[in-house]
Amino acid sequence: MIAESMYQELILEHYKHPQGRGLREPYDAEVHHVNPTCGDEITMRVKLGDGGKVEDVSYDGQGCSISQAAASVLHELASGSTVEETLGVVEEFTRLMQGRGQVEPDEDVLGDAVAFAGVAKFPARVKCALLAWMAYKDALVRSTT
Amino acid sequence: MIAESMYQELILEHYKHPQGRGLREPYDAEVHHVNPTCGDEITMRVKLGDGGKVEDVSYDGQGCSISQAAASVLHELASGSTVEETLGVVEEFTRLMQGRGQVEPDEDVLGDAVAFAGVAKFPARVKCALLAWMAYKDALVRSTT
Amino acid sequence: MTAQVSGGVTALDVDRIRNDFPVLSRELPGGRPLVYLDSGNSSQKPVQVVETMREHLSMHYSNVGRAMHVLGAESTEAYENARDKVAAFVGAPSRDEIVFTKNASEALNLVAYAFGNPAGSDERFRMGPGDEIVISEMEHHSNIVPWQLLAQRTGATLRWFPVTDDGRLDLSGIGDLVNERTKIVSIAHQSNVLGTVNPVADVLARVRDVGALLMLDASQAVPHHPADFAALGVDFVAFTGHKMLGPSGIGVLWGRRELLDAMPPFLGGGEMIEAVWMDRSTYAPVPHKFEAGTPPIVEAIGLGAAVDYLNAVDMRAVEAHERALTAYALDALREIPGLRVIGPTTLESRGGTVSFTLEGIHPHDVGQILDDSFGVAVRVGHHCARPLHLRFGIPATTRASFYLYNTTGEIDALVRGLHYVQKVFA
Amino acid sequence: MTAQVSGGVTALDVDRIRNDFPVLSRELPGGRPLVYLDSGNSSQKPVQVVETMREHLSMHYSNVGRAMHVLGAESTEAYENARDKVAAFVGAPSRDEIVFTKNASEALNLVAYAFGNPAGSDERFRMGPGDEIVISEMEHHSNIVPWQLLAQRTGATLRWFPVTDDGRLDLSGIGDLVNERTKIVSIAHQSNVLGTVNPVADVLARVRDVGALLMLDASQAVPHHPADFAALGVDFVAFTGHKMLGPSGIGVLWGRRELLDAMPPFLGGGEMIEAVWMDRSTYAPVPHKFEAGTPPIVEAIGLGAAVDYLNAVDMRAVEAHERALTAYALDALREIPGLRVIGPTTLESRGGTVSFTLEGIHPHDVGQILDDSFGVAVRVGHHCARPLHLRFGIPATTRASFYLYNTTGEIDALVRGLHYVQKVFA
Ligand SMILES: Cc1ncc(COP(=O)(O)O)c(C=O)c1O
Ligand SMILES: Cc1ncc(COP(=O)(O)O)c(C=O)c1O
Repeated sequence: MIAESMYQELILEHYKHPQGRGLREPYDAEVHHVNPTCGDEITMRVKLGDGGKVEDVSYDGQGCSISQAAASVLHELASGSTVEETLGVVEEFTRLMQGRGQVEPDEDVLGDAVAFAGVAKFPARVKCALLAWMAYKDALVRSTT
Repeated sequence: MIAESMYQELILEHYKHPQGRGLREPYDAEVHHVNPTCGDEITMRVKLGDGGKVEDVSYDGQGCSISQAAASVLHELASGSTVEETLGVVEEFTRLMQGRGQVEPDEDVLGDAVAFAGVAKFPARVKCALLAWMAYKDALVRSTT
Repeated sequence: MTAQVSGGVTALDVDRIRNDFPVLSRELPGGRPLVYLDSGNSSQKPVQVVETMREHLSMHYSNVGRAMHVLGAESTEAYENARDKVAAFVGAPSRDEIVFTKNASEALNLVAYAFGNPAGSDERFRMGPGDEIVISEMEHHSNIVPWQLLAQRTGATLRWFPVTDDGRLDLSGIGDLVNERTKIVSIAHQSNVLGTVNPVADVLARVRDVGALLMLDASQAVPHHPADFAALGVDFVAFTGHKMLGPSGIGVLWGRRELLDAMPPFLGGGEMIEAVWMDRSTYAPVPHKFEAGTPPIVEAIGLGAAVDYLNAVDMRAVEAHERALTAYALDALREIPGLRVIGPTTLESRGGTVSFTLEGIHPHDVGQILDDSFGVAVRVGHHCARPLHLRFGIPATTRASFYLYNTTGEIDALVRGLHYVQKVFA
Repeated sequence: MTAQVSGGVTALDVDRIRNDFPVLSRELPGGRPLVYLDSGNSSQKPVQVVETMREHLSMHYSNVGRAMHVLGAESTEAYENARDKVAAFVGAPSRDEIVFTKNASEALNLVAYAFGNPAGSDERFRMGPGDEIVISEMEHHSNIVPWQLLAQRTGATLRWFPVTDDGRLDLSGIGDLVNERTKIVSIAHQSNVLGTVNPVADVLARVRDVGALLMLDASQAVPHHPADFAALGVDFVAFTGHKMLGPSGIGVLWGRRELLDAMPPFLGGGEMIEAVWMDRSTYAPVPHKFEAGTPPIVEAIGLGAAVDYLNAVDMRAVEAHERALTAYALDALREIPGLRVIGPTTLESRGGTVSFTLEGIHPHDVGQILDDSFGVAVRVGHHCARPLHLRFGIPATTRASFYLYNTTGEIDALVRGLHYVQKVFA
């Protein structure tokens, strides 16, 4: 498999062994997002704690490995972090995905999520990678208002 | 001036010294044709005699040298000829003009009108060359019905 | 491959053909060879087409029709010759019935916009509440959305043929579906997902009974089979240059002259007029009436070169070659566990497009691993035919589509790739 | 020519530029050199554009957006990069406001079809009897006929600015002409016959007063002057690739995002959708909402290369060069007896397009003799602006139009040719 491959080991790992999958109680907000072009789906719950802490991100869904692995990576990055920190990551991830392969990813901010860099060249796949992340952003808004 | 030039001496001669120009009496039919794209105009009268003879073709008009010379050449070819003969010439001339430069003209049929062959490559000019000839055909129809 | 195939057609020489397509010998990043099985999406272009365009753009280019100088004459001649070539290629009764558009989608929209226009006067193109438009469940979005938009504009009703489980047009309800309220029926000649070739004559008979019009979306048919529009007997046909070795930016609408004459203009502008005043205009005869503005000049010329190329190969040989590849592929795919072909599994009335699902693996993943690991380019997703996928209860399929330059070796590569995909996701 | 011109812009090196356009060194039949003074009709293409297209078609081509393989990624990247380049070139606030069409005419029609669509819901695009559309008497047919057709479809009234004797937009009646019934005003930024550059700010002020929309037909402006759409402040701008060193088959609509979002779709089909069911669809965000079907992929990429070329030369240098040529031409033509310039005779607010009549000689004859005898390519006729010619009481004019590759020597050739024409017809 070539270097710039979309299918980094890490993505496959997360797809085959998703972290934190399953919907859990308690939660502050639940959202359901669908990608109408390819049918990928995700249900996501967010539980916030004191001091802007993200206590839990739980989810369930179906779709291609990219969309499902993205949810798993998100779970890892967000759980235990703060709302503010994760919003920064979401922003950087969105910038990377919408950069059409021309944006240099900031690895310090993205962590494992940098494995998705190869996706950015395929507009049709960008939505797969973003599905869970957009759902998360949406769920945050609903939790805090 | 190059060989395949549109401006054969003959066309210029006819333009500068139009044959049979001017509207004359008597006539069987008069028509007025306009080329809306370039504003060329022609008024044409036809007088038929016995045995399908064309006794006179008289005309007046304005426009570019091609449209005016075409009327003059037509006058020469048609006057004294028969309706049937001239319709054959009109048909061959139309075929040549609409052939986009790919039709070999039949010189025996066309006579002097073969000088217009170069026009066929310029769709925008084909209408100039055909104006008088279409008017003539129209006038014939009206004379005989 | 230079054997005789049936009917006196010489089989095409695929090695020689491949030499005309430099990209097919390209090495992809990582040293993978390219295995291009996505011609149903868009075909590659032979050097003959590319060089014709380059030469014209470099040395003979100018605007057409309106120009009266050497370059204008050369461009006009080349552009109009392309129209002659296309007309002859599809057996159009008249060259003036060939309207150049930017793609098949524009051609379909052009006809849809002819209906229900208050400025039009022909009864056949009047449309309002109570009138019906009929399409099918296997259509490409480009043969669905224009009719949805038309129905919205006019209040007419959109109806459709269902599709059977084995991917055929379900004609069982045609008597009710196509009736005296039907104004137009528009269906694919060949499905871009199933490969199904639809029974035009059967549909046409009913359409004529009720006095409606029949349009074919032949985007997937004209590139792959000999065409004879005059014999087909339908009213309109749309197809597109980029799927038949031509460049992007050029499509074709063919229509019966008498209908094209009766239709109101669609796009207004230069070249489509006869005379213009500030408050009104008269229009040029077809085909120019429907070609507003500077047309895709070099693109039409490129399409003409593509048609020359296909003629030289012989469309009967192209058809036979693809048929052989399809037989080979259907056989080979049958061996893969968990693979389900969506569409006809026999060669009867079907072309060289094979779509399938692999149990437990999303087509997006199939396609991307095939590309990543083996350079096998297939298309994955709903192929602009989402309703058809909904009909089969699946979000997406993987599609391999063949053309004159493909080989059985490439199908072997696909099969190897699919086995590998199953290993990765095991 | 490598002197400094005002404002710190380096003058362009016309000899070097001409080397990039092989056709300019072409020998026409009969040994004539080519003197191309018809760029207002369509420009020639530099090798950089032709080679970019050839390379893409040969080695990187595939359909865009939908494909998920190496070629699909390469084509999509190149196509979308072209959008970035065009957006930057015209100073568009957002790349998503750049819609690729097949030509300027399609862009103008796209906006015209947004009005009066019963399926649309935005008040600004509603249109019916009592509503008014305003254009001008100097418009190209492509900015007249779409609005005539719209008026016919909706019952709205079409009105227009008159033109003064010296070829300027007559704004004296603007208070009455543009009023609270006006929905849209659409005028040329620069006239393709007169060369006049219209006072956009003056018109815009009045358009804003009455709450209407302003569209510019910048087909003759974008190729010749630095552009800054954000600063211009209008609502829509149309322009076309083939007049700015790009290929045929590609045009551009720019529109304010918020308006593009509010408009109903125009052409329906693949790529412009979000989700499709048999009976309804949702649409992709702009710009894709307006790009149905396979777009002119290689043509957009070619236009991107054209924009790169123009940027490298510097549009300020292009503008200055044409200004110098126009000054030279206006002077030189003044010496020809019986020659009457139609349009401004000074450099104030005018571009490098000079139309004229020669007393007693029909423009068709002028153009053809210039071509036949000297290889001088000019355009003759009404230049798709018949109403403007009616306004001046003439059926046609001869038009010389200049671009970055033209020289004063070529204007000398034109003048020599005109003297000869007068001799032939003396
Ligand atoms: C002022 C103007 N508007 C519109 C057009 C139409 O452009 P296109 O032919 O590319 O549609 C032209 C050129 O022909 C033009 O000069
Ligand atoms: C069956 C069918 N119809 C219509 C189209 C649309 O063609 P285009 O994208 O050239 O408009 C396609 C291809 O995408 C197709 O496969």
